[in-house]
Amino acid sequence: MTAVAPAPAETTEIGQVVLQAVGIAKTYGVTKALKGVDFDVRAGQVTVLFGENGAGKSTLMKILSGVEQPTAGHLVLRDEQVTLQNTVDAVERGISIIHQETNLCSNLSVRDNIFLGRELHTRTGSVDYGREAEITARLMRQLEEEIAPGTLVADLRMGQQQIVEIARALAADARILIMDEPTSALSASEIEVLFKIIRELTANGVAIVYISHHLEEAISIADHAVVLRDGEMVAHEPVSEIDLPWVVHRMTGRQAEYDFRDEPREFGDVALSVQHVTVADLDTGRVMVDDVSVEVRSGEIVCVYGLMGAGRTELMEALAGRDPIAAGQVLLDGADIAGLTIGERIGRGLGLVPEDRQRDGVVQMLSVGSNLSLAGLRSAIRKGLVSRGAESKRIKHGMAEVRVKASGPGAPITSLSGGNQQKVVIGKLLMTDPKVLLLDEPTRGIDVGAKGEIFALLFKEARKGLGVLYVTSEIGEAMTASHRVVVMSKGRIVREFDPRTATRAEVMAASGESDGPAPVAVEPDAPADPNPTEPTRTDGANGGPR
Amino acid sequence: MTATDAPTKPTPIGPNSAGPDRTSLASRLRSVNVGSVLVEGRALVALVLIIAVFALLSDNYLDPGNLVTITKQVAFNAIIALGMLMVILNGGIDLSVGSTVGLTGAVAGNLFRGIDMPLTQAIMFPKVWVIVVLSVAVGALVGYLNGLLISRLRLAPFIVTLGMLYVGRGLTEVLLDGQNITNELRGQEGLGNTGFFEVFASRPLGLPISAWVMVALAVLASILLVRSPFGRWLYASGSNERAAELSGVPVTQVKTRIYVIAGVCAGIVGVLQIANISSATADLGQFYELNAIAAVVIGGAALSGGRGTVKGTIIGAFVIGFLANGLVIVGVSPFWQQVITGAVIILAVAVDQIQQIAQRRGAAKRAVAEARTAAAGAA
Amino acid sequence: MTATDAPTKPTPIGPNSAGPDRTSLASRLRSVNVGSVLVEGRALVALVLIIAVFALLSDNYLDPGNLVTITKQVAFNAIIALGMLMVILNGGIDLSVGSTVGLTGAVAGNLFRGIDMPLTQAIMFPKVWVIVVLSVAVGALVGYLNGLLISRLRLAPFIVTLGMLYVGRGLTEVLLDGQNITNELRGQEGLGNTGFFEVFASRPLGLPISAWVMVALAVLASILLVRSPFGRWLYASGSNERAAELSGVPVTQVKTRIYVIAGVCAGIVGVLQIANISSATADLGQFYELNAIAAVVIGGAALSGGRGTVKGTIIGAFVIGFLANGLVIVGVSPFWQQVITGAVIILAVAVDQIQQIAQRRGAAKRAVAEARTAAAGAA
Amino acid sequence: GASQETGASAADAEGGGTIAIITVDPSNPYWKAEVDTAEQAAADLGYESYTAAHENDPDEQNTLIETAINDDVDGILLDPAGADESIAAVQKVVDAEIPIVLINAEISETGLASSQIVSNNAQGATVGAEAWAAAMDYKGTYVELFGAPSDNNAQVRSDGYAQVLAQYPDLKKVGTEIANWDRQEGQEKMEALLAKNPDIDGVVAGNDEMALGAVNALKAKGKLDQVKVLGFDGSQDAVNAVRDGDLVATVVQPIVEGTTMAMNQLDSVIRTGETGVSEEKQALDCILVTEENADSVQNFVISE
Ligand SMILES: Nc1ncnc2c1ncn2[C@@H]1O[C@H](COP(=O)(O)OP(=O)(O)OP(=O)(O)O)[C@@H](O)[C@H]1O
Ligand SMILES: Nc1ncnc2c1ncn2[C@@H]1O[C@H](COP(=O)(O)OP(=O)(O)OP(=O)(O)O)[C@@H](O)[C@H]1O
Ligand SMILES: [Mg+2]
Ligand SMILES: [Mg+2]
Repeated sequence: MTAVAPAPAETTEIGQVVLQAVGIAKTYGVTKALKGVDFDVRAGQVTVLFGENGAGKSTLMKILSGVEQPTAGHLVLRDEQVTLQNTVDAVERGISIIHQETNLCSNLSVRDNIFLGRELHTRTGSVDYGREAEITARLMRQLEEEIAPGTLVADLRMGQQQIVEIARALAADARILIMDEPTSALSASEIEVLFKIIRELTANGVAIVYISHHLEEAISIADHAVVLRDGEMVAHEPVSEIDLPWVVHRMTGRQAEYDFRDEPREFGDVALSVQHVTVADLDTGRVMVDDVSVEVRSGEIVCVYGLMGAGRTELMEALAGRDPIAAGQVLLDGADIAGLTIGERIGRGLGLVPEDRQRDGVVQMLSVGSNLSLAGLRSAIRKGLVSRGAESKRIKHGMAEVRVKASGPGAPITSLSGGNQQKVVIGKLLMTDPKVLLLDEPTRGIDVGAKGEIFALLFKEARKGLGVLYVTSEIGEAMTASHRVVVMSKGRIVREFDPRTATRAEVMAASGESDGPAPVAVEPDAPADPNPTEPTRTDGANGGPR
Repeated sequence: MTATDAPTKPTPIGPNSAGPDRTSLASRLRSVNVGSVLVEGRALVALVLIIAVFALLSDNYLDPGNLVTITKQVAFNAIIALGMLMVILNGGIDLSVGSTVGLTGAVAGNLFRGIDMPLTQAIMFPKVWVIVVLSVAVGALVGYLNGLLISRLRLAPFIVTLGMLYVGRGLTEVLLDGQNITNELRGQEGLGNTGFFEVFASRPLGLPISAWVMVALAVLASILLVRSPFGRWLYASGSNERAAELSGVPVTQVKTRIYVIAGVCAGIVGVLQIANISSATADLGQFYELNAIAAVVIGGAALSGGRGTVKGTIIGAFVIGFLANGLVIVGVSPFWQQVITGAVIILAVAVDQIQQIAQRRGAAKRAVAEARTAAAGAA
Repeated sequence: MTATDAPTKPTPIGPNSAGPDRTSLASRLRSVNVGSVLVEGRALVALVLIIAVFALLSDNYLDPGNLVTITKQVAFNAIIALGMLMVILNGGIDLSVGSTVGLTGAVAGNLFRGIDMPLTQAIMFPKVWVIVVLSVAVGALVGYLNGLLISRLRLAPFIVTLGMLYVGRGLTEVLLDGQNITNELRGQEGLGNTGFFEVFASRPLGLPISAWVMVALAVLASILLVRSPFGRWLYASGSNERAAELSGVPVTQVKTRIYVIAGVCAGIVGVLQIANISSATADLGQFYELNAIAAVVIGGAALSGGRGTVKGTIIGAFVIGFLANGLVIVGVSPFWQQVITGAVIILAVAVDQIQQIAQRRGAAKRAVAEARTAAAGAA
Repeated sequence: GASQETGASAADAEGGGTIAIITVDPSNPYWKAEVDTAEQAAADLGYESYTAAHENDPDEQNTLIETAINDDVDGILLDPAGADESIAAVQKVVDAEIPIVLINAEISETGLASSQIVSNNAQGATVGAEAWAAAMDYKGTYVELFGAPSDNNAQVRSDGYAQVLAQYPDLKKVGTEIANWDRQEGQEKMEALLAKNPDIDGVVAGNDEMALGAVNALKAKGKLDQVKVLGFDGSQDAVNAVRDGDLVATVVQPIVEGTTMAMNQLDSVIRTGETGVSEEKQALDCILVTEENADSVQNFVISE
């Protein structure tokens, strides 16, 4: 259990294939998640897996790590065929995984979560909390996070929880480490730390599989690139051979063309006016949002950029009406909406696309259709009852609008990939004909294609007069998709930028991102720098640092 | 309760299985099938089996008279179960309905005795319909209390309604003070409070009134659940309360209301029951909550919330009714009757789990085959 | 059950509050405080209040003799509650424990009557300790059945144990066949099965044996929950089963075991109880499950699982015991006793919610104040 | 049930057929004796029989009665659930022209059932109370353990006690608790009552189970020799306790004798349409059991 310095690699030299997936197929009921995929994992190297939402990345990883069993095909571990019945099998064979959705027990401490299922014992056979705590502390130092081993996971914000997930994988001291979107909630600096650790591990011969929808970030750490599309492997190259457009092209299967930037134009009058709003965490009494003022005009797209923990989610949820506002005032079309319920606010045209899709976004037991129509149900009501005709018409329209990939309105929402679920959540609110739409990390864990579609959607609505206020931790999105960037830090709005004139460096500096530029922050001085995940660029000039 | 009572993969129910979407008939059929098969299938299977078995063992089991007897019996449980269904769809539970039945019965009884007017020393005798309304209102009040405590104070439904179970039963005994109220229920011409039995123990078209009430309430409940926004909100908040809330669903309000509904159902049964047994007794309604919950769950509902249907619940109630009656009619000893009842409850819910597991096995096999061919094609 | 009974923010329990981590004394202390304050706080508050009130109303309430009486009565409930705690920590529930108490009692009684050996016509009379072991084993068996059905077939604990409640009670009545078993419990010198009461109705150091058993089991349970991996697994799978499973926790096994534990606890009480009332009766143990659940929840556990402590549970049991005894001692009318009991159960759990809400109000105010000052500073 | 076809053909002079025995709760020794006797008698008289229990729930009783009617039984022996609550049920049976005889408890209406053989709880309570009062030497403090409030008999017996004891001013009741006919509850209530009034002289209990619970509590406190306990029912445990001097007295309801009478009358009604006895209501007087006659009582049978 020495998490800090992994045991020196046994006789696998760098680049040798340690784990092989052969003809892996996986079927869930009707959906074929994987259709006979071959996949190699190389010792001491980072293999990056690209693919759109629903391409089958997570499924493949679940199979490699024993979470799921393939319906066909087999695994070859160091030249011997193996079957992984469960995660324990996998961990025993030195394979461990960081899951896409954090899988932690919120009622337990960080220490307990990290050693859950593989306790350290004292001579008496009881759990050795002391040693576990020491190792936990060491891991946290390694990850450069100030989290005490005794801290409850419930008290951690998403980013920190993801750190714990990573720590747990490291503690397993694996020879093969799978990371399924480990950075989706991490700040640039935290990502830097992670990459440093990845390099240490690979130097020790550990094989890494890495998945991320931040394509540049991924390319920057990759040795090998593998692209999945619709459950099939469509390309694999050493990273030296490829660049971003190549990836995008292979992923989407087309020369994807999305205009990320909305053309400048006159905005309407102020739709949403936030004045001196203060929000407190009622449990801790800590001020999360501190005297924030911002305006959104109809047709305008305003981005709130900041680090994790800046209090953006609190701001958004307070505006949406979930958390009470301790002080200040919110005007919608000039009318104070204080005291209105969430429903009433939606009725007046103010709705939120929440940050945590699984917890706050989708209603798991309802179908795709019922999820879509839930928020806008009122408009389908005839004589006090839900008019099936009206509803299914709206659902049909909505599904087309947001381009959901699903077998039909009756399909279980849980059978959709992350990206498609997100589209449903956004569609749900668009179907309420909002005046102002609040989005908290709307593109978290969403593929480049879907991102493009989502922003295209927002632009279209904006042109029709929708005001948009969205939170992002991705500088690229902040700079390109918005008409105006406000930077939040420690609960306050510190500065405001015009993305056309400001540089990424300025914005990130304002957000308090002190240590070193994040891997995405290339060409600090390029004015109006094109979005790194922007598919139209084909010169690959900013493929990220190698 | 735990995740275990929800299927590994939630299947869309209620709204979907009802809401036709013209876009894809296929998926619609599918969802309907999945819905009904999974949700009510097992209940039907159990029902058919039970009827078949006892019909073989006794010729009188299926004769009309007996069916009426069973229906009357089932009706009381079914009415309570309809209220319980709403609560369970929300992921809650209501253990207090049994006591509420007793309490409303006792209240009605006392109202027949008349109310002492504090000012004028006179005793006031309300009309029968007033008595009925007031009694049911008491049921609603109890439910409202449950609802407030659970939705506003965010207390566990189980414990709140457990407490209310004691409170309600205690108040019932206080009201009856060790004496059953019987003759007063007939009322007196002079007092203008006669006619209770004529209505509430009547048998329109040969079916006891309770059966008709059950039918009426079942129809109402289906409309409420399947067609009204409230129903959709209920399913939604039962499955994911936070998400529902952010979609504008008034979750607190919904929660409060369902307990009121459960209370009203209990109140109605309270009134019907004292008419049925022609007396208000202290232990009226004991254990009704357990039978009702059993009916709902046998009917395919998930105690974790979000899954369940009116049809299933009614079938579930009939399962219990046909079983109880059959055991008596074939002369099973009272001791063994309990054993068998318990076993059947478990079996009824086990049936489709076993079936599902079997299904999965099958599915896996098919998939392997397909994949093989696919792989072959690839190579 | 629903999310509503979990606090907005879960509070650390077991492992945390106990596990010493040398790295950060601060956070450890914190977690300990929060743990005990939130989880057991309300139980203690309730207990102190109850004792205070009744001590004022009656001089005999706190005299040693009465305290012993209370302790004895509490012990039975507490032992069951310890088993129930495990089940509830896992997000489950066990309604069958009461019936199991009755069943084990009946089994023990029958064993005292002797076993007819089919081959040799002789009747075999097992020794007392054999009888006790066998009886408790029956409890374990019932629990094992519950566990299998719940963990393997993934059935809802509520409905499985509800069914088992009927099965167990029925079997009890079958075994006793309408006769209490009383004299046989004394055993006979000749048969070598004497000494039951001498042990199981004894009062070492003036405290009834049941109290000692309670203490012993409480210690065992704490060690199991706080020190053993099993405990951590239990808390983990209770709060997020999927996560626990992915971390390699044998969730199915854990589930099965806790129901066995609950069954064993019930078995022990069954044996102690027939010694206590010197007879095996058919309705022994009825409603024990409700009291046990109440104790666990009053003790601060969340029915949604993952939160609860042994200390809290024991305190919860004492709350119920002191209340019941007090109500009799101050001579509250029997009818009202139930009402008050129910009300107290609700209050006991409401207390800290109300307190939390108050806190939140305060928090909001403070925030406003800060904001004001901040604004002032800005201007 | 099983043999209703024989029953259908046997609703005529030579008897035979099926009898439904609808009792209260056979898991209780008293009713168990009732059931056993009835089943035995039915067999002896050449009937099939089945037993069902309503546990004092009039609604359940209705169902069982209706079910029996639907099952075309040839006769019904009913231990009714409540004097008023059961009238409707009995009426149903009469309307269905099925002979019915009531045992143990009565209904507050005559002219329906062929006969009502009623255990005289009031009389039993009086004789019990008299004997107990005598043993108390007509003075001292006592507490009462009350049965299930929902059961009329709890009130009847309590009133019976009160009636007698009211005559003796030196007997002071210092507490009443409900113990729901249950031994353990009786014991726990008694323990609490003892803490409240440590030096009471007597206990009157609504039935033997509660009385025996009280005895346990008193034994544990070593007070049994100062305190006189009265039971009711004459269950075997209680009779033994009386023999051992733990109970002052109990009253046995001759349920076995009564049930035999009932079955004979039911049989005669089935065959001849006549009970063969003059009056419909026949009271079964309870018999006092004290140390003297304790040995002559076996399972509710009094052998003179
Ligand atoms: N448990 C499941 N049941 C049914 N279908 C599933 C299940 N899990 C995944 N799928 C389907 O399998 C396909 C692949 O899903 P997967 O999660 O592997 O995609 P992904 O590449 O990880 O997408 P994302 O980038 O959004 O994480 C999708 O179509 C998804 O709908
Ligand atoms: N569950 C929680 N318990 C305690 N503090 C929390 C919790 N969630 C967030 N916080 C704190 O509240 C502040 C805001 O956190 P949060 O991550 O929601 O802000 P954010 O700007 O929305 O970041 P994110 O990018 O995650 O949305 C941070 O100081 C964080 O530590
Ligand atoms: Mg994925
Ligand atoms: Mg956030």
